[in-house]
Amino acid sequence: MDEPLIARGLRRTTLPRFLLWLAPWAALLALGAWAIFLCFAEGLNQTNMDNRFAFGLWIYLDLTVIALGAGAFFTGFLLYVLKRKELRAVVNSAVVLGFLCYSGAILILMVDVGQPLRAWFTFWHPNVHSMLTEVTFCLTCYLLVLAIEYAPVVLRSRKLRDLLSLLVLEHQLHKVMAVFAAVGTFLSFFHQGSLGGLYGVMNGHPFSYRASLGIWPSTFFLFILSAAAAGPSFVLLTTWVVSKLSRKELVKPEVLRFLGKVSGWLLLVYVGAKGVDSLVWLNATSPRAGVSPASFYAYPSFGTWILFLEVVVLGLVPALLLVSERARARTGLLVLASALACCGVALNRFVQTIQTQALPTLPFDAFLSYSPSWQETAAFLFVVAYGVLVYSISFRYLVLFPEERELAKG
Amino acid sequence: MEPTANPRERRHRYGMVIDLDRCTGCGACTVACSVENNVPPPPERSTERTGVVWIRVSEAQDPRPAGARSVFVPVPCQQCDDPPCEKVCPQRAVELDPKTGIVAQVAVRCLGCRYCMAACPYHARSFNWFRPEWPDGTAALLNPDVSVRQRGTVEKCSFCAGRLQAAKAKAAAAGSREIDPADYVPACVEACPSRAIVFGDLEDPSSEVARLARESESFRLLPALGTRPKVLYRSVEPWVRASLSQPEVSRG
Amino acid sequence: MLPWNPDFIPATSTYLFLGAFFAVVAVVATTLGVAALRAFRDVSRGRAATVRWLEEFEELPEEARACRHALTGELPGRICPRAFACSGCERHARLVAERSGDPAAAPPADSLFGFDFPSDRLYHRGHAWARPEEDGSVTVGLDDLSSRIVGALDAVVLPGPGERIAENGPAFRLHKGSARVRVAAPVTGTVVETGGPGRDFYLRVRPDAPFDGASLLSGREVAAWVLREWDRLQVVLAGPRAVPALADGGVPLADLSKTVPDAERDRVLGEFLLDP
Amino acid sequence: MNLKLPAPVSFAAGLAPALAAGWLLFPRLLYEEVPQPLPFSHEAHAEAAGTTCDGCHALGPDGRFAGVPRVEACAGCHAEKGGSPGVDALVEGYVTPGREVPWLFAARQPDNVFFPHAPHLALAKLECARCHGPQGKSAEARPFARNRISGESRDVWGPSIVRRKANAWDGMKMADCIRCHREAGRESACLDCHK
Amino acid sequence: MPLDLSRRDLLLAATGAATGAVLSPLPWKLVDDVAIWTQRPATPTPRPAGPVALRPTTCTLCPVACGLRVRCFGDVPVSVTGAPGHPASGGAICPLGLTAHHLSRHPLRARTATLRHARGEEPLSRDAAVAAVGAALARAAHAGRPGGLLVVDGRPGRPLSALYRAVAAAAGGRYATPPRVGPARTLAALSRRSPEPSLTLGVDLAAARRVVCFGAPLLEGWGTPGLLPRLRAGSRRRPHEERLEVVQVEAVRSRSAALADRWIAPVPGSEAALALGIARVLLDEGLLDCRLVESRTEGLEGFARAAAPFTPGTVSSLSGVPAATVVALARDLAAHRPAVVLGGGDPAGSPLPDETEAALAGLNLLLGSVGGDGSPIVARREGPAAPAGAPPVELADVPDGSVGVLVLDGHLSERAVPWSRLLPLLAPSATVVSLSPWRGGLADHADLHVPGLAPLEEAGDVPGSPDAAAATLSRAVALVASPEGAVDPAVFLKESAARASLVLPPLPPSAVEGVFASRRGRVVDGTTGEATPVGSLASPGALGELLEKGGCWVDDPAPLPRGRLSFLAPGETAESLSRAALAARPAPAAQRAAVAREAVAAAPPASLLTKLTRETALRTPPVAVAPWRA
Repeated sequence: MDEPLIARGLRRTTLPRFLLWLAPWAALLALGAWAIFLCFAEGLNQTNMDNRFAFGLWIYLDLTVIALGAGAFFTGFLLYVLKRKELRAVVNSAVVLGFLCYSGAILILMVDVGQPLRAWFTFWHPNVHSMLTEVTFCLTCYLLVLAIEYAPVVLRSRKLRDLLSLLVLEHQLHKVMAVFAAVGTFLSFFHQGSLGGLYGVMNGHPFSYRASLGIWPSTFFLFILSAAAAGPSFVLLTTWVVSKLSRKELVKPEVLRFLGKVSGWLLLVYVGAKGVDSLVWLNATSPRAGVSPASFYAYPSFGTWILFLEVVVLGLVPALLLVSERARARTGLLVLASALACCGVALNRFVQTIQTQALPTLPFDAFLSYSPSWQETAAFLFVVAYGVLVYSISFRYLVLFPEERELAKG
Repeated sequence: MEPTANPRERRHRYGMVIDLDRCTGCGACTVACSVENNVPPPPERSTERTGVVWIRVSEAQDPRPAGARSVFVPVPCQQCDDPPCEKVCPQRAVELDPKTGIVAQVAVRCLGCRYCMAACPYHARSFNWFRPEWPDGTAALLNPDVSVRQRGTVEKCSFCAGRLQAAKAKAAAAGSREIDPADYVPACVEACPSRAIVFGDLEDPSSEVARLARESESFRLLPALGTRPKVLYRSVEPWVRASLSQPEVSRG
Repeated sequence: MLPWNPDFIPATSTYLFLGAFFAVVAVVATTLGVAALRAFRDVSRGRAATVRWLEEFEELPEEARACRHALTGELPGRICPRAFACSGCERHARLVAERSGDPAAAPPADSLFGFDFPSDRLYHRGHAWARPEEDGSVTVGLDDLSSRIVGALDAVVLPGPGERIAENGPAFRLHKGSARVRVAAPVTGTVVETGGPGRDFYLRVRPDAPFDGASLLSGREVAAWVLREWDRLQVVLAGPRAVPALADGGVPLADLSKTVPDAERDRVLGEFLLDP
Repeated sequence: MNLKLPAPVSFAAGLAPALAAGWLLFPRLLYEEVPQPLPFSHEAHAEAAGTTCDGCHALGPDGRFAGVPRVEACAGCHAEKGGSPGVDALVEGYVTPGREVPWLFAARQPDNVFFPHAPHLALAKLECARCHGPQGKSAEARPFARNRISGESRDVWGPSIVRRKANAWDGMKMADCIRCHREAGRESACLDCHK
Repeated sequence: MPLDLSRRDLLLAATGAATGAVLSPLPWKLVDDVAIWTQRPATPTPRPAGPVALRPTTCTLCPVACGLRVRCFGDVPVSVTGAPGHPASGGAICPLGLTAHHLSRHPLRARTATLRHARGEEPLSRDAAVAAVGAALARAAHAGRPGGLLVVDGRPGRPLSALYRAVAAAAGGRYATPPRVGPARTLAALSRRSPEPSLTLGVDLAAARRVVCFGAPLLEGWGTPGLLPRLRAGSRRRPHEERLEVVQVEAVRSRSAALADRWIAPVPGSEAALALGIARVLLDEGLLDCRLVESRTEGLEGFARAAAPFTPGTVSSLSGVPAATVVALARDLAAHRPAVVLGGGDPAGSPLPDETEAALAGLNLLLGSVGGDGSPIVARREGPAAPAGAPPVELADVPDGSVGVLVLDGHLSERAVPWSRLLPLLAPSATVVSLSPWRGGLADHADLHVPGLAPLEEAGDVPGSPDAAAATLSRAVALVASPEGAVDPAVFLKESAARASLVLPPLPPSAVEGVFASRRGRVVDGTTGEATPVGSLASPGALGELLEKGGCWVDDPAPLPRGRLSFLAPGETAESLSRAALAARPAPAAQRAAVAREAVAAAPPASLLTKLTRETALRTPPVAVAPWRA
């Protein structure tokens, strides 16, 4: 009964089945909302974070979500700036994903911060040397740009198309979209880097401290590379998942392969850079800070296997798979490789956040562990549910995959 | 706040030398500091890791196999000369005051993002995880010279800045801009039963703390990290100096 | 943040950082401003309808966007880049000049494959026709092929006299079952009189500019166009759930859309009448 | 034929009330006027306690400012009722039970601000009117208006909603302190004024 | 003409309103005010209630009686510090003292007198309480010895103790003091061995070069806070031979064990064997000048006979301490005299058995740490207040079921005298009166609970620690108003005795008059530390004046004990001593893990003090390490 809302030529399930699909996520949303209310009303003692683990699950998943949301800026960059027309098929979905990842990350940051009502202090009294200031500025600007990129997709929907003045605005916006893509790339370059810089500048923790190239630590560039690599993989992964769930052909296979190729080469460059950086870090930077590299991995929960897992198993293997023509040809391998790439980036963010704070710094420190409380997990699932809900609604009522119409004709 | 160009006031670099041979880990410094600086008493569910403690005393055991001895190490904020917390705070709630060398933690501008806590290698910063409450009317006994911090903000040792402000006001009333050092003694220095903590201006070569700081038995925690802390420790025991000035002992 | 804030640090790093930030904000603001300004200008100049047509034209499938000269074989396989605005197209002007060289081809037969396409009117690619009347007004109606396909309509929404329609913009809407389809207008002007499916025209319009119908089909293009539309119908009907289609020969049904299941009717009519 | 509103008119229909609310209504609603517990006239007391401020508001030897005199100082002259109703209220409400008069301090800075009078009076030698205005000659205590949201006195932000300062004492926020310190060429750091 | 409002108009109006709002100060001022609202602390700091003053007083939380300087704004106490020049505490105070000003507001502070009976509790007014206690005293006086009065004094030597003894004497009852704990037991054991029964001994750690603690937490600040750590760190400047070293003999790795220069972990109960083993090594290897020892003591050969069976081998099998360690310790003590050996308690905190105290006393005599000039254990006078009224008896000597009325002093802590020791003494229908300022502990068992004064509420003379090297006296000044339900125990007892029509014997002169009359000692100013001899004072009032301003009277050193101390106390024989030491059995409580050893103070911890137990790792109880023998 909501056919007039669905774009002509697209086939969607019936409304009751769609609502049935939304129901669990809505329940998750409600549970998450209750956890967030508790964190605001009772305070952050609801979480298992403490004075040693100032950053917990939320900051870790913020970083991961923003890294995976980088598909928006990179796809936009390839399409509008490098004029790779085939990406037109997934750019709308990438923009929606990017918007959801960034808005979700900012939402969870508002819960994570002790005094959210003072968030504007970072703008009014900025400390230009702090990486977090740069992240805050760029995150908010880029969310604005993403909203501007998301607006045309919404305005072209069947119902809103009748508002002629808005449609004309959308048409004009579409013409200047390249500018927004360029601005988005500029902003993403800085805040993905600054998220990496967050840990790289910490000379208090030899485990995360990195020597700097120019004014930024090397993790600045590693985070950009890994985000740019993980972005397209995540877009590829989500497109494949959506097509499996909706049992529809959404994009031509060569679009996914192109995304895989781009992600593969970038991942290869990232793995190379990560390797070099790790060698410099283990053999030069840490010893100079008076710490033996072996001590980083001397504790049972984080052995050297975690470095091997992150760089080789979840870094080199997917990179080689995605780079080789034959592997990309088989969709199963393509999807597996991109999933591994995404997990590699997620593991890197985990190591930077949790292991940095777990390792002792003072001689009489102990290795401490941390596990999130239910409120923390529920609050994060709130963001995941929010993402899935808005994406599902967008997929149903907006045209996220223009090629779906032709593909539907067979 | 960047000082504008004008006749610069005399520079002080207040610092401490803590004698680890004297400290018995009795915690008088922690309690005195909490009374002086209105640090909230422990709420119901606070633990060793979520409590607000401005000077935390930890036990460091002799790492040598036969060693059964321990020393107790009081760790206040080290008031670093190159503070890792100041350069990471996104809204400049942390500021190394060039005139006194004290690293100010301005709770009213603090967002509670806790990045400074992650950056500090000395774990000298505590977060108000709980709402500060004073039971049974002890709120009337709070120190009027120190403002209470709010839930959701970070706080740390300020070298009893309230007492420095009172000393400067007293000196000003007598018409001078320089304080009498005897008027500015932090609460932990005053309360330590073994008189293990010596406090003073490291910039003044004649001060006791500067003399002790120059001695070979004095060392800093985590010297190689480049934070240049102004709190030094000393001990006649070689094993103490060896094990504590080393950044990290890897215990498998 | 602002230079006159009390705790503003006048250092190069501050200027660099805030400079970059304000630059980004300025770029975003000006781009938005430019887009908004252009949109405002378009709306005030009434180009909203054409803009809508431009948007819709992009979403049409390829076979619906063939150039009129590709129909007649002069430029085989060319896709119209200008959303059927032939008046401004120099390729069209050159071909028309050549075409005027050779004598007017034989006037099209009035009935093509059993459909009535009178030659006194010009045909819009969206299956509306426009016939200039003596009194200077232009009558607009639905061509025979589409009326056969559309068949008996539940309702027709016609603009009242005094309302304006713009070329390629919506002229009138057809309702049949769950299908809601708009028919594109072949001419820009103000509606004088409304006809209806029963009468021989739907609208009588007084055109703004003297009607020349440059972008409309006439002459021998019509036949080629109807033949191409016939093939496109097969493709449209062939959609994911194949519909029993006319293989070859046989008399065209009077009301084809009746045979199309209701769920599919909206898509079929929409694609056929170029309403994405 | 219905009257169709032209675009600018409906836009203005939204703009005007918003501007009026923001500029006129909001400043009035934001502050609540709280009457002082007792009427007090500096003028009337000027002859008794001497015309200089530090007769009653003295600076202690340890640099702590005595602020408003305690009820014992009032009891000195006002031991019994008589004179004005204000004095009766003072004696009955505060002098006999020995309770402090809960004066509302218009110039009270927020809780986290440390304002030492000592350097301003003894070193900078500023006179009181520079920050407190001509209260010395006022006939009744300075009216106290509390900001309903932040709970602070209006004198911190100042009478004008956009902080247009007619004279030096119209508003004492951080910006005012810093401007004065910069003019005086003093270095200022957070811990100088925050506690 | 109807107005045709389309959606477009509403949209335009909304944008107009938004633009208007942004162009007005409303949103910006709102955002700023909300931020300022978040900056207001939930608990605003109080305005100063008056000028700042450092008020001198004395801490009454534990017998050491440290000099305090309480920083008050007007009359509101804000923080507490030690008096820099105070002779008793040397300017130090312990964490409990730092929160003394919070104690009067503690939730466990009893605020009204209560009468407990079968049906529950009922609050009593002051005169109702006086009447009730008066009746009880009258009943006790009438009943005579069986069913009579027993007053248990938590801290003997105070002016209040004199009143307790007077009331006990008047009512024909008994006046008991709790058993001495820690180093005081060793001093008591030594004084039992001297010919002069009333010899009181004190310990002056400054004179010692080796301190051996058998379980006493001296390095944890027990006794005078920070004294031993200060002395040891001060001695680190001197050449290696001259340095003060501390040896901790304890079954668990307590904080003192961790801080000590050497830690020896014997099996609990085998302390006596270890002490005798050391004595045997001292004697066998001729490390001592036996002639000097015999000149000052008697019964050396008896002690030698008792120590004979304890060869280093036997000692190591009994206590698990390697033989070499025993020999090395003995040689080290001999080489670095004067050394002092002090008993403390077993891991469970209960006092050491008598045979161990005897062995330690013998060891002290061997090492010459008693009575000589410059020796750590010195003779001292009893205390300023002259003894009068009922003589103090030990709780052990009170026959069971003989007590009709039991009066418990406010400073009696349940750790010193558990209720299980008092219950058997009570007659069937006995009445228990508690003067404790706190609910809980012994007060819960009291039929009649009349709350006394908490620290900083008490005023009056406070004698120093009975184990100190010299008697001291300082004055407590009331800085905090006590709740109206609380009473001053001295005044209350006098009124109750009058109500019971008891004729009190003449009270001894006040401590100040006693000191002035003795013309002994000097008054040291608590802040500057300069002394004025009592002889030079004009009147007791002048002395009181000096004490009121934070001064502390210190007695002159007592003359050396005339008689020779004997190794074996009357009733002890060499065989009984060695037999007891051989049958080393740990006290049952010692088997369980050791308890965290807080300073023996009756007051419950203030909320800020619980910071140490809940938010730091300082107070985690030590873990038993030594091998236990079943």
